[in-house]
Amino acid sequence: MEILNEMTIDFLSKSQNEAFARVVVAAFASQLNPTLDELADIKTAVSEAVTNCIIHGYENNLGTIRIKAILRENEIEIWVQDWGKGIEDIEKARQPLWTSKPELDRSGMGFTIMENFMDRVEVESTLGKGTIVKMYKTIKNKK
Amino acid sequence: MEILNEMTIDFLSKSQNEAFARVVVAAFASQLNPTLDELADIKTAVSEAVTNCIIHGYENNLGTIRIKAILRENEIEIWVQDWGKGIEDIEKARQPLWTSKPELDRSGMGFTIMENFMDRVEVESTLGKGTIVKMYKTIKNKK
Amino acid sequence: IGEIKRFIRDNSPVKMARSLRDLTIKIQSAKEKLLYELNREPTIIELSEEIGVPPEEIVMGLEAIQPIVSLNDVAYQ
Ligand SMILES: Nc1ncnc2c1ncn2[C@@H]1O[C@H](COP(=O)(O)OP(=O)(O)O)[C@@H](O)[C@H]1O
Ligand SMILES: Nc1ncnc2c1ncn2[C@@H]1O[C@H](COP(=O)(O)OP(=O)(O)O)[C@@H](O)[C@H]1O
Ligand SMILES: [Mg+2]
Ligand SMILES: [Mg+2]
Repeated sequence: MEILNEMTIDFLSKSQNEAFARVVVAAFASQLNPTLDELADIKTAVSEAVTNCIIHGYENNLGTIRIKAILRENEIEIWVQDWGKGIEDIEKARQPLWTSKPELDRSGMGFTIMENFMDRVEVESTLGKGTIVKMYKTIKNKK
Repeated sequence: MEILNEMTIDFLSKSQNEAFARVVVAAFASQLNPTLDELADIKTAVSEAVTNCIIHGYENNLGTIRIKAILRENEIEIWVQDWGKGIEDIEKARQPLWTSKPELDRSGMGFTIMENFMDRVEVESTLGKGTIVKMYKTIKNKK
Repeated sequence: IGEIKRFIRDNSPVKMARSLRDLTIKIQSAKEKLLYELNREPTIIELSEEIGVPPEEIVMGLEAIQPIVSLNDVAYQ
């Protein structure tokens, strides 16, 4: 499907940038005329992905997070990338309630939330190199 | 002065991205706790700079616009960059009411507005290579 | 200098909501009105047209109304 618009943003893995990142993606997504519910879903998924980069990818050290968003006629594609420690076992990481940081009271529900709020989630990761989470959501055309 | 936060965003030179760019910079700037007037000033200056990239830099062809924003304790620095046609005579371009496109009803007030709404504006440009506009604004600390 | 600013503000096609608070109140009442009229959830552009504020600004207003609470945030409390 034809790409209508795209953007890429790089920002620091600071916790105050989680809210910033989700506003950026929501403002961009608004070009597809989503409902408020669709917009809230996208924001929640982006928050979870960005939080993972900060807490797991960089373990609260400073690094760069990149978000790429692509708009097609009735779909948004969002990539959230870090160059942090990577994920050893992606399948295990995606399981509900599984967390590598129970000591931090993590819920282990981040990937489950992304999967439920978006239509499709793909995870690519290399230990020591970093992680990309690609998320897709159909925005039904209301007009 | 120490850098508190920074971000870089690349987006297409489409007119619908002007409003997007303005909101991105405003959302980022809001971390410095500006007044609404300061925020409105920043948004207006960013709009003018982005419009210039679209209309003059790329002459409505598709290109990439990059905005970089740096937050320091009481200052925001904003770069707006294109890889378009460049400016032949920067000094002339900055003069109030001067425009290279009077046929498009341009006011020639873009740079004047940026200068008035921001504390300082620097322009770097090379013909055939592109343009960077660097803008600085002090955000008084309200706390 | 101040003149230019005033000129632009006064002529701005989209008068900036006086504050984010005003905007959030407008969004909430427009949302309820449209929900009733359309009998479904409004889209961001429908809200934008109702209030006369660009969709991107509505997004900023929404963020102020309803900060997204992630399960993780809850877990932290
Ligand atoms: N960007 C990332 N970099 C490294 N590891 C990650 C990343 N994202 C997720 N993980 C791993 O996947 C696990 C599950 O993630 P998630 O479902 O969000 O749960 P939680 O964040 O609560 O641990 C994390 O505990 C972590 O081990
Ligand atoms: N990014 C740019 N690339 C090329 N030329 C530019 C750019 N920005 C400004 N200019 C030149 O500077 C002139 C003055 O800009 P400005 O003060 O914004 O007035 P206006 O946009 O109304 O022409 C423009 O007419 C154009 O010739
Ligand atoms: Mg998580
Ligand atoms: Mg101009």
